Amino acid sequence: MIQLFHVSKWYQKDVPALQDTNLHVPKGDFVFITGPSGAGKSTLLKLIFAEERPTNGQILVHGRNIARLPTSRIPTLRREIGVVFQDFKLLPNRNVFENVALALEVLGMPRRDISRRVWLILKRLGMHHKMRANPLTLSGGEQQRVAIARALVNEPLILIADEPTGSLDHDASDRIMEVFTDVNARGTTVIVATHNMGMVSSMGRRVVHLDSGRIVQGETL
Amino acid sequence: MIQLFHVSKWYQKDVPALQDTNLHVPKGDFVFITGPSGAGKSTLLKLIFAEERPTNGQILVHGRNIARLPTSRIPTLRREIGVVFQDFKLLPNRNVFENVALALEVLGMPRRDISRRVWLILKRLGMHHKMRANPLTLSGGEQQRVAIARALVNEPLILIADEPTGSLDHDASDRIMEVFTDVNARGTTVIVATHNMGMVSSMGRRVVHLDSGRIVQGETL
Amino acid sequence: MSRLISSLLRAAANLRQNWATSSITTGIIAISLFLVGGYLMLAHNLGNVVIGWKSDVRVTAYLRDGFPISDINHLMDEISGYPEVESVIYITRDQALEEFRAMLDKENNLLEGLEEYPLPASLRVTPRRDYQNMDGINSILARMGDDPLVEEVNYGQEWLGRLEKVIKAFHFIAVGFGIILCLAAVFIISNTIKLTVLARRDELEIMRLVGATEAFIRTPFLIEGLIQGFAGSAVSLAMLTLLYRVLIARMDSAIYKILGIGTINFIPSGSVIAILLGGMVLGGLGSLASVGRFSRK
Amino acid sequence: MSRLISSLLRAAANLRQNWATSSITTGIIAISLFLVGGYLMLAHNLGNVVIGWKSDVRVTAYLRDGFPISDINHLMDEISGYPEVESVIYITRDQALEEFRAMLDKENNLLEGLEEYPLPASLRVTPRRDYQNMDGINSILARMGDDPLVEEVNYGQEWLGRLEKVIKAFHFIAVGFGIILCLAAVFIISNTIKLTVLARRDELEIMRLVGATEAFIRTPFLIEGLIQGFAGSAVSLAMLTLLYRVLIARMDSAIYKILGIGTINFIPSGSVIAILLGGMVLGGLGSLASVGRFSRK
Ligand SMILES: Nc1ncnc2c1ncn2[C@@H]1O[C@H](COP(=O)(O)OP(=O)(O)OP(=O)(O)O)[C@@H](O)[C@H]1O
Ligand SMILES: Nc1ncnc2c1ncn2[C@@H]1O[C@H](COP(=O)(O)OP(=O)(O)OP(=O)(O)O)[C@@H](O)[C@H]1O
Ligand SMILES: [Mg+2]
Ligand SMILES: [Mg+2]
Repeated sequence: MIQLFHVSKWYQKDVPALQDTNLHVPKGDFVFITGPSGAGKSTLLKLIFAEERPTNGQILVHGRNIARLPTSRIPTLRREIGVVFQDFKLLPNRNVFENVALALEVLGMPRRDISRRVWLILKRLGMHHKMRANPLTLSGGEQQRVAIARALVNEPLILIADEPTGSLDHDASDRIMEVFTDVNARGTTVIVATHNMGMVSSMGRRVVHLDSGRIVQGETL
Repeated sequence: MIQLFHVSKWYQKDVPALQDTNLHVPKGDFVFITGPSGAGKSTLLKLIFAEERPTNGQILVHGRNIARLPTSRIPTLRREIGVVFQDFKLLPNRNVFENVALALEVLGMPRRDISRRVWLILKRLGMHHKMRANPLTLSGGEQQRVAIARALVNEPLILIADEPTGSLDHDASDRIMEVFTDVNARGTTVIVATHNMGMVSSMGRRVVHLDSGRIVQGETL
Repeated sequence: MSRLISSLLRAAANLRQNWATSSITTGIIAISLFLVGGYLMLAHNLGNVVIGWKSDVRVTAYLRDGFPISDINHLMDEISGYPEVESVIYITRDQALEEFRAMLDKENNLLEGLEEYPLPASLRVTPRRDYQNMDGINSILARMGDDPLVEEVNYGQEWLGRLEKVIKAFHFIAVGFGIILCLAAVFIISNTIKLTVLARRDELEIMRLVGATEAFIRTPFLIEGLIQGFAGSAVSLAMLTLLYRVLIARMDSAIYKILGIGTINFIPSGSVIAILLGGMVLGGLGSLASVGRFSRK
Repeated sequence: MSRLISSLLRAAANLRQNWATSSITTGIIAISLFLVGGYLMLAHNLGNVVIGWKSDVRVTAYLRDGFPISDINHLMDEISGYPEVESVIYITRDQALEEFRAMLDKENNLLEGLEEYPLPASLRVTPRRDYQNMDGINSILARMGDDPLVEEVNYGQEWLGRLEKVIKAFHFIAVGFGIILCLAAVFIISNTIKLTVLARRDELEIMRLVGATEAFIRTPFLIEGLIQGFAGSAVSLAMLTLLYRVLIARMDSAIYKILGIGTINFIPSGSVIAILLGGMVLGGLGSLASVGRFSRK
């Protein structure tokens, strides 16, 4: 369960990236965050996994108050959340397998289990044949699928995906959405930021529309 | 004028990224390159501005044979070509203005002219208010527009754009396409790789479709 | 345990993937420690040269004429029983004249007219190595007290005092430069490591974003630092050994004789261990501290 | 011209944007050159100490008895006219005895019976500084030839020979360590710069992709290297000056006396220039070479 109460984020003095935002995402929900470029979608997502701290307001994630969470408790929070970063954030000096495995290594999982699970998720995303490749040698869409694999591999309670299909063609995007629907059906709360309105409408899920740092549609407290 | 004769690119022994490709893009043309993730779109583009060298075949760009171009002549080639990279390739320790200005500095243009032209192109892409911002603090779509600005600012003979609207919403993408149409009308040859089939069909331009390293539609010699 | 193994594996992988950086860092550690070790070797051996100078320290006790030889023997036995004393020799008037002649070298003919040496017979007392200094001499003199046989005692007080001060000055300079060298090595090594960690800030950030704890992130860095430090100090010791062998083989044995030493020595084994440990501590802690510094924004 | 200005501006911007890296690099350059400079200062001053030792070099010409004082004065005038000679003093038999007594120090009473010194009167010839060595002495001796007034000549050949060899050995060791130190500084500085350039490979690649020529890319790197090298060597010279002042102020003047020097000297101005130029050349060329190395894949 994720709740935002009157959350604002000012990176600079002049304009807020997010302003007085209220949002409630119940456990097991599937929400799309839409809005034009610079609307504050990524900022909203970053606040949930504490990459950024809110300037004002309170954020509750599974009962924890993120605004006041001590730095030492952040890793525990992040291990419950799988994140697909808009810029992928793959480690350039590790291969695909190692990049995905990282999300399990930080949990202290035995190496044998790691191998199996990494292989399964890569297979599911059609990236198992590139397991030993360096991310720098992958095509844009391939990198994006590795980023998705890393977010999903530890079966997180919450999946946060920032523009997860921006580098993927229509068919591949559909397949990703199927995977997301599937993990959602198993109980994972899913929050996807995207510009792809076609995809959003075809999915028929809840939509929160942002503009200039304000929720203009779908706001709930 | 760009011509590819039986061009192949093998990054690894097992599979080619591009295979026996023939393509002719006349001066002033506007071509879309489409195809699923990993089809070889970026590879095809990289061959044109000599980021990669072909394994086989010949590539002619404005009469130069790229396959045999000595390394010392590459800068001259690249200054005639504006490139929007799929991963933007912005310098993280320079601000937006400096990043865009770089494309003019390498031409040895006086600083006064640089300022004016950079400002104009940023304004056109709606990014002039972020001129002093660091690329790392920009949203995905904002970064992409800076990358587009850098490719356009020196009014290149050829514009190569790799997935230039992947991080942009529908309206912003349309505006970018208007700009591309405009520079094309002034004589710039435009080659755009994209997954956005909606955009491709609405533009009604020539389409080259790639799959698994082969041109399956639109090939010409 | 499996955590440690996994950290080790990650550290090894990092070293491999950043091989250019790792080898440069190891090289800089090696060279810095080589300088420290080379200086140690130099100082150690020059120290031996200086100790050699001090071996000239001895006490000459001029004897009154007219005592029987048995009394002199008795006194010699007594003195050679002192814990500070290495040996006692009896020098007759004739021997003293011989030595004086030898000292004046070619001018022997100048002394032709001189039949009897002006100075009386004497006992030459050589202290043990540890007592070849003012304190040692003084304690020998205290033991000897005012023996009726001894007319005068001479031990080159002025010369010894001066030598001790020169040695003290050299020691001060040597230790001072040594400290500067060590501090410089620490500065260079820790900052080189900081540079390499700075270059990997992105990696640190990504690890944190996927939920890695500080311990998870830092352990491989610590291990990498330890390995680089160990490799660097091992290389520096190898270079030192090489230098040592070259010096031993190439250096004229005449030079050793001139310097008054038998041969040159390698740095003491304590220093070898200090270099190895120092390299590892610097590498490990430097790495850890640098990661900590870029810990959170 | 405008190209140079634009390169300068870009170099300045880079230094500002990579301030952490730039300041660490400058620091490492400073410390490395400080070591070299500090060692130079040390060697320079110890060299003076050694030169001080040599000032004891002199020639004693023992004179035959029975010549009138005018002959002796004439000989003295002649000798003091030699280009190699600093001064000539006449030592009478009585003075020689006095000196001998003073040398034997406390044992004056032992010499009570000795009325006349066994050695004859002599001329004490002190060579000029440049001739205080075997060669100088020999050329003085050659000029003096076989004068009928002179019975014997003594100049402590054995002692001088030994001293010259010791000085040669020390010189060899000092130069050897100096060369090692310089090579180490070059290695450390160039590799540190290589590390910083390695960390900026992405920047290099992006510049190339937007059509920058090698000259365009390298000029700012060259300038950055020159600036860092200059700043580093300036800092090292500042640290040296500080060290020098502290030593001058804190060091007991007694130590200077013991070491036989008036005071300590700063490194010669040639070395100051060498450090400044060396820093800039190392910084600039190191930077340029590193960029060239990551030039093309
Ligand atoms: N670290 C930062 N420092 C300063 N400004 C920032 C920072 N991050 C984001 N911003 C600004 O905040 C605004 C919102 O950014 P955000 O990344 O949330 O947009 P977005 O909705 O994700 O856009 P896009 O669809 O383009 O990714 C933008 O104007 C951006 O420039
Ligand atoms: N430097 C490289 N080394 C090895 N393989 C590479 C390299 N660059 C690309 N490839 C491989 O070549 C194939 C084609 O890559 P390319 O980037 O051209 O695809 P693309 O059509 O641009 O895909 P996308 O739409 O995902 O960007 C991919 O399978 C990719 O993994
Ligand atoms: Mg975003
Ligand atoms: Mg691509």
